[in-house]
Amino acid sequence: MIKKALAVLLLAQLCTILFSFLSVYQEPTSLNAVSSHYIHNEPKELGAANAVTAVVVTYRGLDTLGEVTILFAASVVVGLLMFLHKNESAPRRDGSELLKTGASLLFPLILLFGAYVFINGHLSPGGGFQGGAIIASALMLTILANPNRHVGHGFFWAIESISGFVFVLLGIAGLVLAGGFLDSRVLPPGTFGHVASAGLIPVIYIFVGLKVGAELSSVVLSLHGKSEGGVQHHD
Amino acid sequence: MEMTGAILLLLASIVFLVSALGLVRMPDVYNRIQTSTKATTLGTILAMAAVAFLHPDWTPKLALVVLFILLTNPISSHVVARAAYFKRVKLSDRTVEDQLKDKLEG
Amino acid sequence: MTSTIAMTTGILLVLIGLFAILTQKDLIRIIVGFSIFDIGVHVIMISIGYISDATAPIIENLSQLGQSYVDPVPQALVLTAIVIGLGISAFMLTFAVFMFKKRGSLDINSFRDLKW
Amino acid sequence: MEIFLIIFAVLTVASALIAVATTKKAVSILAAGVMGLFASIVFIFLAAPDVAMTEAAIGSGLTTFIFFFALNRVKSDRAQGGADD
Repeated sequence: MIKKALAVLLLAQLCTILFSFLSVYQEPTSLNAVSSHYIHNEPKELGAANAVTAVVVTYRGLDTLGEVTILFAASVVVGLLMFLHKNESAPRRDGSELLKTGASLLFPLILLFGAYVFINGHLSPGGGFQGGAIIASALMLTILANPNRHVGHGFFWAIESISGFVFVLLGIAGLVLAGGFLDSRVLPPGTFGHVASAGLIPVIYIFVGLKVGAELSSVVLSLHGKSEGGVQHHD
Repeated sequence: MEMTGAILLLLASIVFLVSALGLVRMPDVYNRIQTSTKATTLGTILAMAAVAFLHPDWTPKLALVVLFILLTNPISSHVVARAAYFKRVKLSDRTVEDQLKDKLEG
Repeated sequence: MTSTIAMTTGILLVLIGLFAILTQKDLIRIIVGFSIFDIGVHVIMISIGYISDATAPIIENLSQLGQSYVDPVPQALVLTAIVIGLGISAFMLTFAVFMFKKRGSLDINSFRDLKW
Repeated sequence: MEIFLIIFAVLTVASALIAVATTKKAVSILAAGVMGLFASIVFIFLAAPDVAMTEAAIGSGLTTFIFFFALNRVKSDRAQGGADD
């Protein structure tokens, strides 16, 4: 009880501090120098319609590299810990016929939608992270429809390694052929607003999407438990 | 053109209202799933048609959205009802027939 | 005004999440509190980049460049932060399951290794 | 326009409160997922469609499922342990 009272006291103090910051906060009326540079020079320099994509892929490309590395480490540790403790739960109730048919019908459509989201990342909202999450949710639909089926990790690890390797290679290509690491001006910018434009940005984002999709899929598979190391069920 | 879109949007919101009313009025989970799924499917299709009238160049994407909803909405409601049945959520007192029970027992 | 409302929402979410982290006993509920805290921080960061009457940073054609846009940098940062948040949540949940298999309980009062 | 933002902000905070206050773990996880959806609508009001998409796909979709998978593992083990005793 005294713990709870202390927590409330602490939070009240934090609340006062935060709201006193809020009371003096004034909304800016114009962009600061960096953002203004990004917004106004990016369409001519790189040719991507979506400025957020340009920032994520090129201007702050190292951030993205670090981010996928963290995600990779998290998925490796999740897979390792789940492998150490083999799950021996009873076989779960199978999905109904309608769900199985619907899932196998929807699986390619959701994959196609995920690919659409990350190929169009430089033109409209969306990109590699969203597309990867959509691909992982397609996988989740199939494992929810067939909870007792064995799905191997190897395929996802292969896709993950290959796309991560290609991502770094593209970054080094930018270093050699253009201005710096992950610079997208290796290819010509093309017509503004077309799918094949913005230099290397769509190519890099496709590989980021594949990498994120494979990592999230392997996290989902490890936590679900019916993967390698678990009990093998014959259908 | 805009008038048609506005009327369709109004119809869609009426359908959504009826669906929400059914959610409150129906006696048990299964009937609630009925009202919510059927009415929201129709309501979403009407709303998409309204948007297609307001922005004619979005029509192909909206058609894809309608197709996707027609595929997913029945499946998801079926799965929710099945999960509720196997979790032994009670049927309403006025239910006259339980075919799944007959099938599982017989 | 819009950014003030959003920032208030974010601060309230941060406080609720911290309250859950500090007072809950169950590991899974502590992780739920963490994810609430996470979303609160994201809302605050996005609302710092908001400018009144500005549009989303998506340029439809090159003649529109004089228009005012919201700040794209916080949006890019939050984009990566959300994905990292998922990775960290999965990591913590794995540890929670691991602890449960070792000790047979999710209650933090039953973990006494560091107490003396 | 601001009234809609206020409505969604209140809904976000309310579902966060439900997630903290409820006694059932499943309700808590679901309320956190619903809070992610409402927060993604708040992001749309803040002119951030990219972040809204990510939040809706990852923050409320995948996170909820991962929590349920973990909860399921804990629960199935608890049921087994009870049978062994």
